[in-house]
Amino acid sequence: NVAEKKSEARNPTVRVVELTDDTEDPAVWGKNFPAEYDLYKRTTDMVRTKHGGSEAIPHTPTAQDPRTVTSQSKTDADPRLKTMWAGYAFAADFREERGHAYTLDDQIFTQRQVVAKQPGTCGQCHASVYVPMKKLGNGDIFKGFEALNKMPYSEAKQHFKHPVSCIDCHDSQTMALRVTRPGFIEGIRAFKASQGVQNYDPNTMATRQEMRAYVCGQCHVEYYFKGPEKRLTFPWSKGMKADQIVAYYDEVGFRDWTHKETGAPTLKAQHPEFEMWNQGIHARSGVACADCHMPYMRVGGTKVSDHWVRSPVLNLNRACQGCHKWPEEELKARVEAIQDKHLELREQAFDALVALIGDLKAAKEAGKTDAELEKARFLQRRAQFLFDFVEAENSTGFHAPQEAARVLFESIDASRQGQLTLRDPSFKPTVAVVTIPPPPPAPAPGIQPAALTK
Amino acid sequence: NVAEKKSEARNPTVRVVELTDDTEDPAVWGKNFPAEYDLYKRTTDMVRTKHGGSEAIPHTPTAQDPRTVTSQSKTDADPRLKTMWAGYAFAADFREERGHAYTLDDQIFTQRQVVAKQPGTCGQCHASVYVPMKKLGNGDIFKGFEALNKMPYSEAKQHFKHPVSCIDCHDSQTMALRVTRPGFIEGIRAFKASQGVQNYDPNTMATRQEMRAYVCGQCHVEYYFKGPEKRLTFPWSKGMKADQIVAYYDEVGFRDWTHKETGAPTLKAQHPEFEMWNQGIHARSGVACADCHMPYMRVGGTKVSDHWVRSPVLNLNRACQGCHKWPEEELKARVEAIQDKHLELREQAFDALVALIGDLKAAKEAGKTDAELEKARFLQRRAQFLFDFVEAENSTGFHAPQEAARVLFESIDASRQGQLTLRDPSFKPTVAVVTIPPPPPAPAPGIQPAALTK
Amino acid sequence: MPIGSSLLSWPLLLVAGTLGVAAGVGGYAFAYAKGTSYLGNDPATCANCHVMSGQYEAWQQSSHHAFATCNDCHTPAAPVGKYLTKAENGYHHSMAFTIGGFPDVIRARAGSREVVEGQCRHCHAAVVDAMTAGGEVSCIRCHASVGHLR
Ligand code: HEC
Ligand code: HEC
Ligand code: HEC
Ligand code: HEC
Ligand code: HEC
Ligand code: HEC
Ligand code: HEC
Ligand code: HEC
Ligand code: HEC
Ligand code: HEC
Ligand code: HEC
Ligand code: HEC
Ligand code: HEC
Ligand code: HEC
Ligand SMILES: [Ca+2]
Ligand SMILES: [Ca+2]
Repeated sequence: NVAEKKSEARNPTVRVVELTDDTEDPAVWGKNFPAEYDLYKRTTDMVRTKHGGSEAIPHTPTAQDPRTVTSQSKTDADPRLKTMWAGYAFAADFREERGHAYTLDDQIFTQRQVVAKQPGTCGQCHASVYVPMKKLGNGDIFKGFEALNKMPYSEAKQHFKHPVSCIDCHDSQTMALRVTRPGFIEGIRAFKASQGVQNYDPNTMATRQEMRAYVCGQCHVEYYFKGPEKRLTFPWSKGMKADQIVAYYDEVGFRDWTHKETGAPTLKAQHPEFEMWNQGIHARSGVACADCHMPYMRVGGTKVSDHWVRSPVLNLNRACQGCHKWPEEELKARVEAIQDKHLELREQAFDALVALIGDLKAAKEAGKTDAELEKARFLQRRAQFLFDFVEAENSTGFHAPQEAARVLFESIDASRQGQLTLRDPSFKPTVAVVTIPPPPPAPAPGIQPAALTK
Repeated sequence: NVAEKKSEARNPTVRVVELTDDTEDPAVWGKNFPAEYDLYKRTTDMVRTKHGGSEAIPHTPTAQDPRTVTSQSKTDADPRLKTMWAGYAFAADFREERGHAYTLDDQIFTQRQVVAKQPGTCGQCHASVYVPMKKLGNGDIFKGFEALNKMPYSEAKQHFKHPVSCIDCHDSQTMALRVTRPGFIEGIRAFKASQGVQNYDPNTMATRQEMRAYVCGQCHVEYYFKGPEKRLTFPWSKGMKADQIVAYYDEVGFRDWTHKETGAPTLKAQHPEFEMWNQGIHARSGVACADCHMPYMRVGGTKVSDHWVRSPVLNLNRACQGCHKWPEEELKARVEAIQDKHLELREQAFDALVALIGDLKAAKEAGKTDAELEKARFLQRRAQFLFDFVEAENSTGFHAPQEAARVLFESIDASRQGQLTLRDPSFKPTVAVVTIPPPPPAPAPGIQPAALTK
Repeated sequence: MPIGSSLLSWPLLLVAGTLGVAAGVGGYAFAYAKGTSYLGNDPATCANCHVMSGQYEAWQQSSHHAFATCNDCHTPAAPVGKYLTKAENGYHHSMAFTIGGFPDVIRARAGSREVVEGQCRHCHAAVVDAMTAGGEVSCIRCHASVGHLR
């Protein structure tokens, strides 16, 4: 009805409730913004694309895990993942990620919580923590952040009421985008400093367009827990490229765990969508996450951002066609052409990594000394981190095709050189081998060694 | 002057001379099309870009080589090239390519003509051969093609009067684009057949936009000389990707030469711009060579294609801004960002290949048998062809960044596996090792063995 | 108010406008190339300059062919601003066309881009109310093809 649409259009935001900086419940926000809220709730839907989206797998509820539906298990689908992560919680359970509605449940009920005691820091990216942080810090989110980080997950959990929610991205008064995560604020400050920009503050210095990616960069990033206080840290002070990040870890001598089969000081990479996107032509062209994953759509007489955050392949018309006049079928084919090519390299780099792990294991079992194995172990660490960086990145190469291929190239070269050092002790690797110190002996109270967290 | 421009616009082509299918001299065509001719003559200009264009190097004329200016020597700039091509004419002289005006001179005076006897086939891509072929074949260009192929270069040369010229790309009556090279006609027919399209004929079945790439694909392609009759052949019957081409060569058991230091049955790749472009997003989007290398420009009041064929980086406004509204500086930075990333991989893949050659040479000198060396030699062949494919492609990765990175990935994997087989005879390469037959013993009369041509 | 008009400086424009109509070369081009077309709204008159014909064709193929003519997008809606922008464009284009020195692939100046952006908001105010609440956002970043199919 035209008259109705026109009135909606003139009055797009009827404020029926008063929102404050303490309003946590998205349903309350939804009273003022029903269109966004209805879409937000649809993130429960599970639809598969060729290489993304997610698939609903029925699950028989148990006491430990009451979920009736989960997403597909990646470790079951590709057992090489278990070899790569041997001795680490990820080997126990790693699944395809799904919509924002599940962020909290999937974290609480993952088997990784069973095989290892996880820290409260985890909540930063899976729960609505803005209000809890404020409360715990008496108004200072950094203080609250520190308090949450240090708790065991089981305790921190008591403070979590919602999955990622409106207040995590928006200012309640202006609805402007806002970065609420200390981890991102510190990470981007370190990154900008590496580029010569001092004291960067995204909330006052970023453009609106940048904020349309920064709010996502609060979570869709590589991270680690620094020191015994488990401070959530984004390792960007040398830059955001995979090799710059691994160089950072080498410098600080960090390991996530010690590989069970080989004894290598290994690193796990997680969902570096923000970092990869940053290397691609879309970022360079000013195209932000929200442009593709939350494109505008018309609801009644106005345009709203599609808060059903999901694979753009399920939404090609709005996500791509504004900028690319190709038919939907062609756009889909372009995404898949990039992804298929990417997966070819992924397969091969993965096989090489697993071959190195096998060779190392055999060498260790054959009685080679730590000194004899050091080079190969370091190369395993590097090959795996680089491989995992690309593997954990969820766009299957799309966000930055040339860069993803470059990282896989570096990974396979490291794997093959690792195999060479085992067969020929005189072989000189092309990267300098760094000695990684042993993990700290005393775990923080209530939390397992770093070796088992994440 | 506005009045003049209006009249030019109305009357773009005043035919002052009659052109026929036998008019070879571009100066005669230039009487009818002075704008195109003037631009065509500018292909003598040499301007450098960061990774392309060309640079004028003064040359002291000698009897054998009377040129006063050449382009920079690549084999001098990067001696690894000599290692890679040891025993092949390319090791003696390989230079940066330059404008079309030089096609004939640079072929005649290259040192490759001195160290090896080249066949007449060479002329196909460096001289205006349409009229000579017609004459030699009594009107049948395929017959003329066969006649020219079989001659020694010194004899064929007598038939060459001009570098690539108007009649090689244009029909003299309609000025429509036309493919004149039997090599391309046969090659594209085999390629289309591999895609399920039978009896393809570019001159009757291609769209105008396709022709804007096909005329270039007559020369900017990988090729070899088939059999003793030295038929110029484009190896596309399995597809145009680097691995499909090397699979073709494996199947027919072809080698360009035997590597002097290692005894490997090696292949040389040449300028596969057409094949690489074909894998990139621009080809997929219907953007042809001429769109970037011969963009439209205004001359007086008319639009002409810029026949000063050159690096688009020297011509960004016309070459790119019609489609990309970014400032010129930004476009240049984008090209260079792709190229710089590409060169990083190229460096590393090249070092790995040279390391394999070094290892093989040492193993051979240490007395390893042919049987013991076979796997490593085959892996050298493969690593080198893939590397050379990307190296010989003149866009430094730009025409298809992800594909170029993929090919380098395959190359470094093959090099490293070659090194592994030398250290560990039980190592099983991931590609099947194919036995390449020895080169044919008896060279065609007047022509050196295949081992020394190209 | 459309953003574009606020950026143009009055005195400069008046001078430019006067020059555009009166000055020797510019004046000749203006008259000969049917420069008076600047005063009307018929898109065909923009295409009197053959250098505009590409944009004209692309406009004919665009979604806005039925809704908006050149001036709807390239001149601000406010009446004074409209003629000032036309005068400025007229001057600029006549000079450029006569003297040459403009690139073969024409690109919008920052000022004209802002005019266009303002015009989008002018017609689509209702639809984009919610999204523009936060401030700066470029329409043609996503809708580059509405005026000219690209
Ligand atoms: C130019 C469009 C575009 C931009 C910009 C973009 N993405 Fe994506 N993203 C995609 C496409 C296409 C896929 C692949 C989806 C598929 O395979 O179904 C994808 C996949 C993903 C996935 C996995 C989704 C799934 O269905 O499993 C995540 C998570 C993601 N992107 C997050 C981000 C983040 C965070 C940013 C910004 C830092 C970003 N993306 C920027 C287009 C984009
Ligand atoms: C507070 C943390 C957080 C923020 C902020 C966040 N995400 Fe997510 N996102 C997640 C988590 C956690 C998951 C995985 C949920 C699961 O699998 O249970 C996820 C999943 C996704 C998926 C996968 C959906 C699927 O079907 O596979 C996409 C796409 C995505 N996010 C994009 C974005 C974009 C775009 C933004 C910013 C506009 C964003 N996210 C902001 C934490 C966050
Ligand atoms: C980030 C990309 C983006 C930006 C910026 C953007 N739009 Fe849109 N716009 C879209 C998409 C996507 C749609 C299609 C929505 C749909 O199909 O439901 C759209 C739809 C529209 C529509 C049609 C609505 C309808 O269906 O009737 C109008 C009008 C519009 N936009 C105007 C504007 C204006 C004016 C601006 C600048 C203030 C703007 N847009 C900025 C992406 C964008
Ligand atoms: C993961 C981050 C994220 C979450 C969570 C989120 N939003 Fe948004 N929201 C965005 C982004 C990005 C935009 C686009 C803002 C811009 O362009 O300035 C946006 C825009 C909006 C707007 C402006 C109008 C529009 O649709 O563009 C409203 C209103 C809004 N969101 C309401 C909500 C409500 C209500 C919730 C909770 C139900 C919510 N948002 C949750 C990221 C988020
Ligand atoms: C807001 C604009 C915008 C949106 C939305 C957008 N793109 Fe792009 N895309 C660009 C720009 C800009 C480029 C770089 C080339 C250029 O300048 O035109 C590009 C380049 C590409 C390329 C070539 C680069 C490569 O990596 O091979 C592909 C493929 C592509 N986009 C697909 C998509 C798909 C699929 C979507 C939707 C999921 C999408 N784009 C959404 C603007 C956009
Ligand atoms: C810096 C942000 C961040 C932190 C911290 C974080 N996650 Fe996540 N998590 C994400 C994002 C983003 C996704 C979705 C992308 C993906 O799965 O790769 C995700 C996905 C998941 C999933 C679903 C997919 C899977 O891996 O099976 C689980 C379970 C999970 N996280 C558990 C945890 C646990 C346990 C911790 C703490 C040890 C944790 N997360 C810490 C951001 C984070
Ligand atoms: C989208 C634009 C584009 C298309 C289409 C394109 N090229 Fe290129 N080409 C480039 C760029 C950019 C370079 C890099 C130039 C440089 O480094 O200075 C290049 C480099 C080259 C070079 C080396 C030039 C030099 O300066 O040394 C050759 C030869 C070449 N291209 C031939 C072709 C052929 C043949 C085709 C079609 C089969 C083609 N190109 C298609 C943009 C293009
Ligand atoms: C008959 C063969 C032939 C045809 C047809 C041909 N080229 Fe070439 N082209 C060459 C040769 C040979 C060279 C190298 C000349 C030299 O270095 O002496 C060359 C050089 C070039 C260069 C390098 C210029 C530089 O400055 O480095 C470019 C770019 C180029 N060609 C593009 C094209 C394009 C685009 C087409 C089609 C419109 C085309 N060529 C058609 C044979 C050909
Ligand atoms: C390497 C191939 C090549 C050579 C050699 C060549 N042309 Fe062209 N020419 C083209 C291409 C490609 C076009 C664009 C045709 C189209 O778009 O259909 C063209 C177009 C033309 C046109 C049409 C008007 C225009 O400029 O677009 C004329 C006239 C022309 N060429 C004349 C000449 C003359 C005279 C010569 C010799 C001095 C010559 N050409 C040499 C490839 C070539
Ligand atoms: C006739 C149109 C056209 C011309 C001319 C053109 N491009 Fe493109 N370009 C495209 C299209 C189409 C895409 C794919 C993305 C899309 O659909 O917008 C693209 C993609 C790109 C990309 C992203 C893909 C990648 O490989 O990373 C870059 C960079 C690019 N172009 C640069 C250039 C440069 C530099 C030139 C000039 C030398 C140029 N283009 C000339 C149409 C063109
Ligand atoms: C299928 C087409 C084709 C054939 C056949 C061909 N060339 Fe070329 N040639 C080219 C192209 C295209 C270039 C420019 C691109 C490059 O240099 O990579 C070139 C460049 C050259 C150059 C200048 C750059 C350099 O390599 O130093 C020389 C010299 C040359 N060719 C000699 C020969 C000789 C000798 C033969 C015969 C054995 C031959 N060509 C056969 C197409 C061909
Ligand atoms: C619906 C809006 C709209 C209409 C109607 C429109 N244009 Fe445009 N015009 C644009 C936009 C948007 C741009 C792009 C500005 C940019 O890229 O910065 C543009 C750019 C241009 C340019 C700069 C060169 C270019 O191609 O980017 C010219 C010239 C131009 N228009 C002329 C015309 C003419 C002549 C007409 C009428 C035949 C016309 N426009 C109709 C919106 C429009
Ligand atoms: C006298 C010939 C002529 C006429 C008539 C003409 N133009 Fe232009 N126009 C030009 C020239 C020449 C340029 C290139 C100027 C430059 O790039 O410096 C141009 C550039 C433009 C631009 C892009 C540069 C800028 O100013 O931002 C726009 C937009 C434009 N014209 C719109 C129009 C519109 C709208 C009309 C009709 C009302 C029109 N033109 C009529 C000759 C003309
Ligand atoms: C003279 C008024 C006018 C101007 C100026 C104008 N539009 Fe429109 N536009 C319309 C009308 C009328 C429609 C069709 C009815 C509707 O959907 O509201 C429309 C439809 C649209 C649509 C939906 C159809 C489509 O093409 O996808 C979009 C998007 C849009 N306009 C964007 C823009 C943008 C961006 C600009 C500025 C570059 C602009 N408009 C300038 C009047 C205008
Ligand atoms: Ca998913
Ligand atoms: Ca060159």
